[in-house]
Amino acid sequence: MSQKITSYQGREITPDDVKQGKYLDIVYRFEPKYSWAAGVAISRFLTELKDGKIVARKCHKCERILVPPRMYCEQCYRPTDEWVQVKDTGTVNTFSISHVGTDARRLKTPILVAVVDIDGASPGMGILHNLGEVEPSKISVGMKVQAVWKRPEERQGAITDIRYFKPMES
Amino acid sequence: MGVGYAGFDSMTPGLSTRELMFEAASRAYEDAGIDPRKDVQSFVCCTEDFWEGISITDEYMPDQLGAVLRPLCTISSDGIIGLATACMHIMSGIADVAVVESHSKFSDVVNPDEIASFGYDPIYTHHHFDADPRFLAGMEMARYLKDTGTKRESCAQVAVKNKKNALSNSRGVHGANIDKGMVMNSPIAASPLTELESSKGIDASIVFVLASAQKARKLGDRAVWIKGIGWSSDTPVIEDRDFARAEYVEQAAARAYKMANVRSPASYFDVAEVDDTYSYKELQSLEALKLAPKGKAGKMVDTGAFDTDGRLPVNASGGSLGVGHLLEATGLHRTLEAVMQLRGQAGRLQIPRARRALVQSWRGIPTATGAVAVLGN
Amino acid sequence: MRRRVAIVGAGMTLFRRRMLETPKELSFEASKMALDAAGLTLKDIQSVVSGSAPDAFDGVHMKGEYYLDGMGAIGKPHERVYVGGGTGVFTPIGGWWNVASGMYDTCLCVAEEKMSPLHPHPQYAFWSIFDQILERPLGTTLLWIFSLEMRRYMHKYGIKEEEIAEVAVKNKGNAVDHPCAQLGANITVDDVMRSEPICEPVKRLDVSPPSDGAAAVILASEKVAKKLTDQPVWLDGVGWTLDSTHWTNRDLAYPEYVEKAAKMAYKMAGIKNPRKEIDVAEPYDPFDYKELHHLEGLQLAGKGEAAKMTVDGVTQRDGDLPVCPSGGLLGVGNPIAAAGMMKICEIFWQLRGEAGKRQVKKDARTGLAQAWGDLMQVGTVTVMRS
Amino acid sequence: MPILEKITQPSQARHWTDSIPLEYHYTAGVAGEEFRRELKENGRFLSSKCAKCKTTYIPARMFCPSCFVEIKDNAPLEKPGYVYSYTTVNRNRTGEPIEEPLTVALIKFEGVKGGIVHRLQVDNQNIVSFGTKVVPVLKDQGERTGALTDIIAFRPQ
Repeated sequence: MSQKITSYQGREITPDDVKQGKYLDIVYRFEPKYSWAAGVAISRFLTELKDGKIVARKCHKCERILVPPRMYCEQCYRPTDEWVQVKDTGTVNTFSISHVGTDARRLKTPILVAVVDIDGASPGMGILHNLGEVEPSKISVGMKVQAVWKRPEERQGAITDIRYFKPMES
Repeated sequence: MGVGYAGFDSMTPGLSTRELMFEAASRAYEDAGIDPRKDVQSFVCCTEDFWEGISITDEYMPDQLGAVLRPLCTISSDGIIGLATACMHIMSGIADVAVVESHSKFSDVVNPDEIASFGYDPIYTHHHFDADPRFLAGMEMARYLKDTGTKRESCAQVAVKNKKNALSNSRGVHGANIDKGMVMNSPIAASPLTELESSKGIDASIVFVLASAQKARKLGDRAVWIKGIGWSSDTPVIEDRDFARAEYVEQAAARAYKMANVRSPASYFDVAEVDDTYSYKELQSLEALKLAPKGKAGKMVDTGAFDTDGRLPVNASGGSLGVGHLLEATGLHRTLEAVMQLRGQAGRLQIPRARRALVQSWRGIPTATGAVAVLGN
Repeated sequence: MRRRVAIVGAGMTLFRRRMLETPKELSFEASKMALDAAGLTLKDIQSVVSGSAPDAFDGVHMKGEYYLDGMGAIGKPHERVYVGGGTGVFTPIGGWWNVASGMYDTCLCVAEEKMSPLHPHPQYAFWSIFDQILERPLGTTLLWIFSLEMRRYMHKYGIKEEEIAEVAVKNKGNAVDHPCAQLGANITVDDVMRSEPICEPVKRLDVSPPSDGAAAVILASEKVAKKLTDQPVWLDGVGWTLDSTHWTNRDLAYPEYVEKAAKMAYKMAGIKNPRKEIDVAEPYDPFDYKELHHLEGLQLAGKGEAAKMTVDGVTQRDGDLPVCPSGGLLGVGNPIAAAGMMKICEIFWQLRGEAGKRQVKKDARTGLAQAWGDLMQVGTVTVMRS
Repeated sequence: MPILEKITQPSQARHWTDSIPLEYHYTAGVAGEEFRRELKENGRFLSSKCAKCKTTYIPARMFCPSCFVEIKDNAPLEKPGYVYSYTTVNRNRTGEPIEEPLTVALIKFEGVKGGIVHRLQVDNQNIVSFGTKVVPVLKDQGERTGALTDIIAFRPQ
């Protein structure tokens, strides 16, 4: 805002205006649909999830083991070289307790989410997933966790084949 | 300086968008002899969210281009406007090597017509009737034919020519040897436009490496120069437009010609790759580009003036009708074909002694935005 | 080869949860104000650069085409630049290369966002920014990624939620003096701490609201600018950087992409010691911790030290380094791209001494605006001088 | 160098199918609200005249896109419209074939910039052509909301 400008334009619509139907409300539903090709790396990743395994790709130049896997190393800018099976355990890098869903509506039970650094991959190689079988107040950064898989016959080759990660039994 | 591509098929089920881009980019970098992690100061991608199925698509661009922690941005526009952006980055001294990428993963999109429809004005043009989004193309074509006196058959001849040219192009997914009767008897898309006059989406990624004059001299002697570039938009309110003319092309061409010092375009160019998303668009665009007098492009295409052995070969590659439509990468596709010609690498498509090329693109329905570039050896 | 570029006028609309205007009309209002402020008409403008975040908000595919008549772009070269949340500050950067390259002498830069059409809540659009195969099936929200980053930042540097809340208190307080502000308020740290948890550690008052609004500036080459005004504000440094897509593979405690973008802008502007040379800053603050995170990335605070600076009052309007004197996104509102542009407008007005009640105490000669976006990935930075 | 390993069996190439269901509530805008009031209450089309260049626009506009000044002078159009151009399509916007071909036209008004794109009721193809005078077929006033859905179609006068 500048002292030189005396008034600012724009006409607000208040929640009351909406309730009273003061203004025309044009409703339209739009649903773009896709069937994305998962590609070389993610097709294999999903197939291995179905078998209860997490796979990574290794770059022979920087020696990093990358999860999620990709067919190119973004640091060296070259193709990655081999598949490596990593563990289904890891460490909580960071976590959150979410009280709202995707449309910002309040949830009855909070969702626990975390970035889990996967054991066997290079340090800091995390994936996003849920936490379960744990009291929210008991979660901490650095906590060791392990994947809880769906039953083999329920798995579809999806990230949700892992139900969540739970604290590792020591 | 360098160009690379991957795809050019009606579907590419074995590669994700990002992998397709990596394939194209790694070839372009080999072609230019550069390392993207060291030699490039700016990366530009041309995409639109709903074609990708991702909001904020630039999130998914850096890794496969070698652009991690480097200046990369998206221009929500056609690839030629991306090239213009990279030129401005070079001219303003922030880059001496810049990379432009655009792609189409059309086969990932299940309901492309519905997405195209969603580009119409939500209040005045979209909700009150449910029609194939090409209704605008049909209305434009009808009015173009009426106002210019162009024969309907001439539009069909554009499709015949371009699909035939594409038979000689290894990228020509929609090449065919057909006659005007087949074109006009194919199913109606939006009358008078038929399905064989309406280009079909295909998959590909195309990457260009641009360099400043100084840097280009160091990198080798195969350089193709961008001598002039211009882009423009007519009103987005389709109801306000003159359907017979492509005013955005007239304006964009005027800017590009001025920059490249082109005084008589009709005799200046050796090859031209122009918009042929729909058959009539080629004729309308040729007139706007001053490559044909007003209302005469139809007659000229009928007499073979734009054939590969004619006065000015137009869409010798097969264009969008013969190769396929590449969404926002369409402008880069036309540029790719022109660069191949100027480098003398066009193979069976090669036009002898091609030294000056014109490329022009349109962003498709419902826009009135287009770009023009003048290229030369 | 590179030409010096000046800002010669700025304008913005009210920022509100829902506005009557269409995206075209909002754009017109902001553009017209900027033109009037610069003493120009549309005929004087040679090119137009626009910025807007996802099409999923306004609800039009290729919205850069849809709204362009509201930006006076008919018959002109227009490009829409797009780097997610970083777009607002990136829009004048797009204008900068239009003018610095010598292509055009004047450029109208407009950022617009109308988030209210999307129901039941604009937040929903953010679901579709995530990886469609690996992340969306988990029911992702944008709040997750912020709360995960905030937690990591707090953990690494031992920062308390109360310290972070100071940012919300300051910015919402500053916004009381902003005539366009949506959420200006005098609140306390306690209010923030007791506000309802949304996505712990993020609470209701840590977050900026969704909004409708538009903002615009006019850029001119040195020659044109000097004819137009005695008080041009020079756009002397621009920088932008994108980090890797794989945000879960990154160090979430420190925004390296902001550092890289800042260094590009500082180098261009000849700034060697940003903490000493920058007089006023508008870093991106969609969440309160983000202001701190960004101050560190911008090299305006040491790693993990921005919280203390805030608690000590350094970043108040009368402090040594006033930060978000406008009220920021937390106070003025967050129509994404327009919010970034609002920061450019604010620095423009601050450097011209026109900010009225919001004018910072120190004599501000050099200012900075920054925005952030994508999957914790983009930094866009501009350095401006009077 | 391109990637080193490719998928060679179609069955190994995975696809991930999903959609983005979106619901919008658009506002008609400043000029749009005026336009809709006139259509709803009086069944007429509101136009706007720019005080500077004297161009009249339909639908009503808040600003003149070429002069870039606000427009305050709105008036309903009295004259009938005419067909500027028209087309017939066989599919709907989702790409599905439709039973009856649909004719769509851009209706313009003499001396006015802009127009309305809408369905054209065609009983006999021969009577419609460029310049054919048309009138709107409106819903009853009680059913009208002010949106363009208040117009069922245009038909020859």
